[in-house]
Amino acid sequence: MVKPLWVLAVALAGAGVVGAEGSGTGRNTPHEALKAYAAMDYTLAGKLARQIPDTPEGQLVAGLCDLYDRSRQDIGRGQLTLAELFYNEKMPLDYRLEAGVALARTAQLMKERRELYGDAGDRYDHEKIFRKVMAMAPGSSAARNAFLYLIRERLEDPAQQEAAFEELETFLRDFSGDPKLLPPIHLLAEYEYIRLKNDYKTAARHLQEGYEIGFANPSENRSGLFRLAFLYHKKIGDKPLAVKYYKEYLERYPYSGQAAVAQRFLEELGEGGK
Amino acid sequence: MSDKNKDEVYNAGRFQKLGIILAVLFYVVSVVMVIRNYGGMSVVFSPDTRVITIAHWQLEDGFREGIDAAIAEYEKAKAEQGVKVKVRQVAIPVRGYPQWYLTQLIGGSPADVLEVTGSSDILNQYFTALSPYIGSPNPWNKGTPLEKMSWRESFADDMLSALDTAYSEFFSVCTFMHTTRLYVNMKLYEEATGTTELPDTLTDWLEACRKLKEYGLAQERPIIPIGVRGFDKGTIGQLFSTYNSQLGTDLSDTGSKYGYGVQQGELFRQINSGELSEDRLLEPVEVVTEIGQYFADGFPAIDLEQTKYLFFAGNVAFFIDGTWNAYSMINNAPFPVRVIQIPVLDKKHRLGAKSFGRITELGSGIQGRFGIPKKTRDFELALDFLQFLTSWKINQLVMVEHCKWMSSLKEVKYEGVMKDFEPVTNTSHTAISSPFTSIGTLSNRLALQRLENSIIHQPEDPKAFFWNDFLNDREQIIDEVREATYGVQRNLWSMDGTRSALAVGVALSESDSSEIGLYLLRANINLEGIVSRYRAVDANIQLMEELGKLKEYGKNGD
Amino acid sequence: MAIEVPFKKLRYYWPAYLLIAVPLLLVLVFNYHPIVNGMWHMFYRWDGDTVEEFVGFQNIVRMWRDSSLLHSFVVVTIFVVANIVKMALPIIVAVVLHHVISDKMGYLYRILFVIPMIIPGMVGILIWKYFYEPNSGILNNLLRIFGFISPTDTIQWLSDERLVIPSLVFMGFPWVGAFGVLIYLAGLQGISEDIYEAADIDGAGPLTVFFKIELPLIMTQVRINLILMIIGTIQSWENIYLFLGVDGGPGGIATVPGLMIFREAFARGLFGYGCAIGFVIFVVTLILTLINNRFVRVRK
Amino acid sequence: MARVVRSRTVEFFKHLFILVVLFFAFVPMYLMINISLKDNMQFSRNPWFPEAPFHWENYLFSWNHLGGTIFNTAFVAITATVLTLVVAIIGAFFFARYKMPGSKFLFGIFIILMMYPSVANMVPMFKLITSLGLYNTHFALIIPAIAGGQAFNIFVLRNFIEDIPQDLFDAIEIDGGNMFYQIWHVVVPLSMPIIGTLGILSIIGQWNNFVSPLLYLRDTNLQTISVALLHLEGEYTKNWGQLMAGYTIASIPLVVLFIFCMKLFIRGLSSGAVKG
Repeated sequence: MVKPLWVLAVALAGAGVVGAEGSGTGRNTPHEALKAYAAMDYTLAGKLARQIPDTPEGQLVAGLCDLYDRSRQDIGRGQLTLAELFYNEKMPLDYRLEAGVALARTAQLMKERRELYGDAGDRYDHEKIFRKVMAMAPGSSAARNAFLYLIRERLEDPAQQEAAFEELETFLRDFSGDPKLLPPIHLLAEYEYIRLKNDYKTAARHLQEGYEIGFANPSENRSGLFRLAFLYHKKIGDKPLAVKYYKEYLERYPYSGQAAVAQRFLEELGEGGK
Repeated sequence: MSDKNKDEVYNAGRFQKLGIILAVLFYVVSVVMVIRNYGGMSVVFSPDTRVITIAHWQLEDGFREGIDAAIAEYEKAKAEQGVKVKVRQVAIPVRGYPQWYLTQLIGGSPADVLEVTGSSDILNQYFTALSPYIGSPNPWNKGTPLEKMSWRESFADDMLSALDTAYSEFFSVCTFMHTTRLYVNMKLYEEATGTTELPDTLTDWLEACRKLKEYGLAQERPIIPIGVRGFDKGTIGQLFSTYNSQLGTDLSDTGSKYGYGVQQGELFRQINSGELSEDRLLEPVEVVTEIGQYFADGFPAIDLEQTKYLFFAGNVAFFIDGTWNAYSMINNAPFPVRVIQIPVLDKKHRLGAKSFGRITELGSGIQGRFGIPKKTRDFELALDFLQFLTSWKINQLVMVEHCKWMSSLKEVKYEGVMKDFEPVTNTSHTAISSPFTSIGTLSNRLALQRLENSIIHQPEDPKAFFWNDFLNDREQIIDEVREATYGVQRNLWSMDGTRSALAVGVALSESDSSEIGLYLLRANINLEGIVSRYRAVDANIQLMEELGKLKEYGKNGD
Repeated sequence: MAIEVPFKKLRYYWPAYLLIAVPLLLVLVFNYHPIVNGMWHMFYRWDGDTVEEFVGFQNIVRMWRDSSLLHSFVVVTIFVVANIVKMALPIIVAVVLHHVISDKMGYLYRILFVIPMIIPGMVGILIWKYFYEPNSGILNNLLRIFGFISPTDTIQWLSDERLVIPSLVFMGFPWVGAFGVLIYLAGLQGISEDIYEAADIDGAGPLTVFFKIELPLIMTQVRINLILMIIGTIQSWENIYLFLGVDGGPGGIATVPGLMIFREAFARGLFGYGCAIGFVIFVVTLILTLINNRFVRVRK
Repeated sequence: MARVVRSRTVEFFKHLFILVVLFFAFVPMYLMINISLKDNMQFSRNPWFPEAPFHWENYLFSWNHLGGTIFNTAFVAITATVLTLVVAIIGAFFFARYKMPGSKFLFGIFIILMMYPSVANMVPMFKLITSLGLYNTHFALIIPAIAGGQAFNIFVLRNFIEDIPQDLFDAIEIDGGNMFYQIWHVVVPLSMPIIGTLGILSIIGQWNNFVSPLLYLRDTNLQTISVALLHLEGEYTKNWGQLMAGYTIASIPLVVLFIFCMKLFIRGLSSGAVKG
């Protein structure tokens, strides 16, 4: 979706071309391109990537900039570059995984906004790509991301809901990678069990497992602990566990605003003294 | 041309020439001054000095001096740490702030510490998410009562007011607090009611107002029992949320499906299914309408200046306003003034049977939100200064000493007149948000307009009047929720961009270096954020569905 | 009249185009770049910066469904009609000023008319707020003194839906637009002496002089002022915003299109929708100006 | 001047009518000066009539606050006005004097500009100004003001130049005078009253304009007077005395400027018209 030419002509007529393209292809431009992209400096990353089009890094960064740099977005071209990279076995594994996840995720998001993207999203079968990524590197964070995006969509579809819940459990059980990657999946599981099945017991279990591994976001950790106690108290009715977690909450966050509420609930449960 | 005319043209000539010379002289002087000013601008700081800017719209007297004092302290403290720092303060008038703020964020290089305003989309797109930084204690709180608390817990409301509900993310921190109080004209109050004992419950307050009205008619004086600043509906909104929480704080248990905290869509679902009567949400409307009968006629068109004018003229008994200029109000009013809290909905009142009494004021009045734009060139210094500004000693220096406002932190003791402004904290009932006012800026504005109409027209059933009018506005409200949902979906796209940048960061750095740990941590935070976006999207979709199903007053749920 | 330059003569007259080159370039760069940007974004959900989602005619459909936009055009038409009526006063003042015999006083009056133009708008708004203030404002006090209303009674000029628009129309009534007076004066002074002497000989009374000679001859200036007034009134929203807040009075009754743009674009961040409303305002102004050009014929 | 002799009473009514209109015109000015001598308490009690203790310190405070900005504003306002009028006169002359192919279309371009509400131009314009490197300089105010003023000034000037009898131009052209010679010797003297009026309007516009200086000037020592005045307005507490004192100080230079220039424009006209 490039800006109509005559608008640019008018702007350039007045603006005057701002500084010629920076040149200089230093030895480690591929590394520079990746560093710029990691810092989300799309303009610099895009410029550097365009200088080294045939290297894997150049292809990856150019493709990703086309997708995510809103000021110069060209989704069609970006997905095409990433697809070539993904299906090319000779390319480094890390780059192929990232290209695959980005390609599949953007295709998935485009399918959800048909009124905006029409059927441009149907060009790639995102489920097949997600599955391929999970097969290529089972324990990696790319596989974990692919799985989360995939399972969320399958849970939304009533037909696949039951199967999706089973797949969710098996994935968590035999995940071969670093367990610290799993808390976000547990968080999703807790939410979906309540939303779709009102199954508070399983939801609490997932929240508990995620909490024990530890959520990365400190505020998620804190609200998660209070939620755990609240679910056991008001939704499941398991008094001892509710008391245990309310007390743990009061120990770890004595000064928090919700400490007073936890105290009130403890009194409700007949455990006034702390 | 007659002779008379000719010399007039001639001598006019000399007078004119003087005029032209004066104009040219004035122009030359101004050109010289301008060049000198340009010179002044180029006071370049030495290269190793790190420069950041703080910008806000608080032009009240005391605020700018307070910030200057804090800057001086900060520069001294950093110099001791061997870091040369310069902080510039930019104050923008409130009338021009929306345009200035948006243009700086979009087009230019915004200030490093900026007072935030505007929709959640703008906050999410242009401001750094602070949740990773609020878990650890504020380094500037060493040796103070807040030493052991995390930065988040050091705030009086646990940063609840700074939480952006649409993105469940913190984009700013609060720096000062106001509570809403009643300023009482003791001379008039005593004349009309014959006592100096001030009302603490709603029943007594309404009784006092009735007496004041009668006294006004008897004396043929335009007495206004309750003076409110109608112009920007702030005070009516404050009354509504106070009584909404006093009546509905228990809804946060029943109205929450996922965890402690009411969800708007869930409340409307319960109304549609009959589990909850819409009366529970509408009772505060009836309370505020009943209070509203004692407002001045035509109160919506009266702004703050005119309300104060009427108060000082001695015709207003209770003037409801925030505490931002309370200090000057009390000291130079021509009659004794006392300050009381908003009277509590008591059991004697017909709607008071189920009232939970006073609720904690911690959530409501905390404002002065400052955030750090993503485009800042020195995030580390900006964050450090923001923590300095919200540290126990410095925040009190700026707010309590200079502005006579309240600090947004915990463990702050107030004495003298300011004691009456202190928020209510000795209760475990937390404030909750009403679905009418907390869906978005548009629905809030429409709700307060409805409330105002209800006060003006005093319908015999305010609940039905408000609810049916709310149904007429439904289409606009659903439209606003849909726009917010598109915003969140757009956000999912850019969050995946963050995911990919972090993945490239991991691929880039050596396997066991410290960088990888940080990238994985941030990747997890991002993915946890994506899960909470799913919650926000589903909540919005449910809200739109349930809003669509609501029926006329009294016909829901059967 | 001006020199007709057909294509053949262009060889000789082409340097004339240089005259217009500078203003044209300035206008294209600094005015048309944003306007084109605005028109083009009419079809987008746009936040003023990078977020641009093509939504086609959604903004236009939303405008059609938005009853308050239609209402705001009705309100602004009332203001335009009221301003047309208010144009009479500056003309009368200019004519009277023109006929003041003593040159010295006439000249003094001209200066005195210019000076109030400098006072910032804020002061005027402050006055009118206190004029309409229900409890102790001037208007209600006058009505109380003359017994139209009882001492404790109040009329809410700015918060009663029925009274807001009439109050806004009446606002500024005694104030004469000094700019209008000066433009008409400049026009009147262009009438040469002998036309007046001829009228004197025919024994024409002051009214006939006015309607037969003066009014027709300053029609150019009247037409200019009419066009400027229409454009100004349709686009103005600052006074309503300062006077009644962003809601535009009780129930948004006095919302004018310009205020809606500010509300949608800056308060809610829907720039695309704001541009769509801006385009509709442009179309309405264009139509009114074309009508004005056809009906207010200038008989030379 | 029209020399229609009338009896004394009609003359009296004329003066009375003008004085009544002038009285209303001067109420805001009276109020401004009156409030500028009050503190907030006096203002709250009675804003209308002067009250005993006159607070001259308001002026001192406002002068310290606004002092330097007057010269910035004067520089911007006068430069912008002069350049706008020079460019506009040349442009209007083109439209009034020649009916070239495409004149109508070009004139349309300018007129349409006046009708288009400038909602969208704040952000794109900001980017344009920063990309041209004008940000935080006075030229960021002057150049857009020149461009912005063209449509209106050309529109008004064209009508006036069309009223000038053409033979004046033909006479000069025969003597070999080029276009600019014609403008300087015929258009400028004859349209002096309208040029004066447009000049006044343009200077007032720049003097009170607060949006573009607010957006484009970051350093306080470059700021113009309108933004400095805004700084006196707190959101909740306005010190009306200092604010009105600020307004009064801000309007003094304009009043002085007008007293002199006004005479210049009226005189310019009468000599020109009689000669014609």
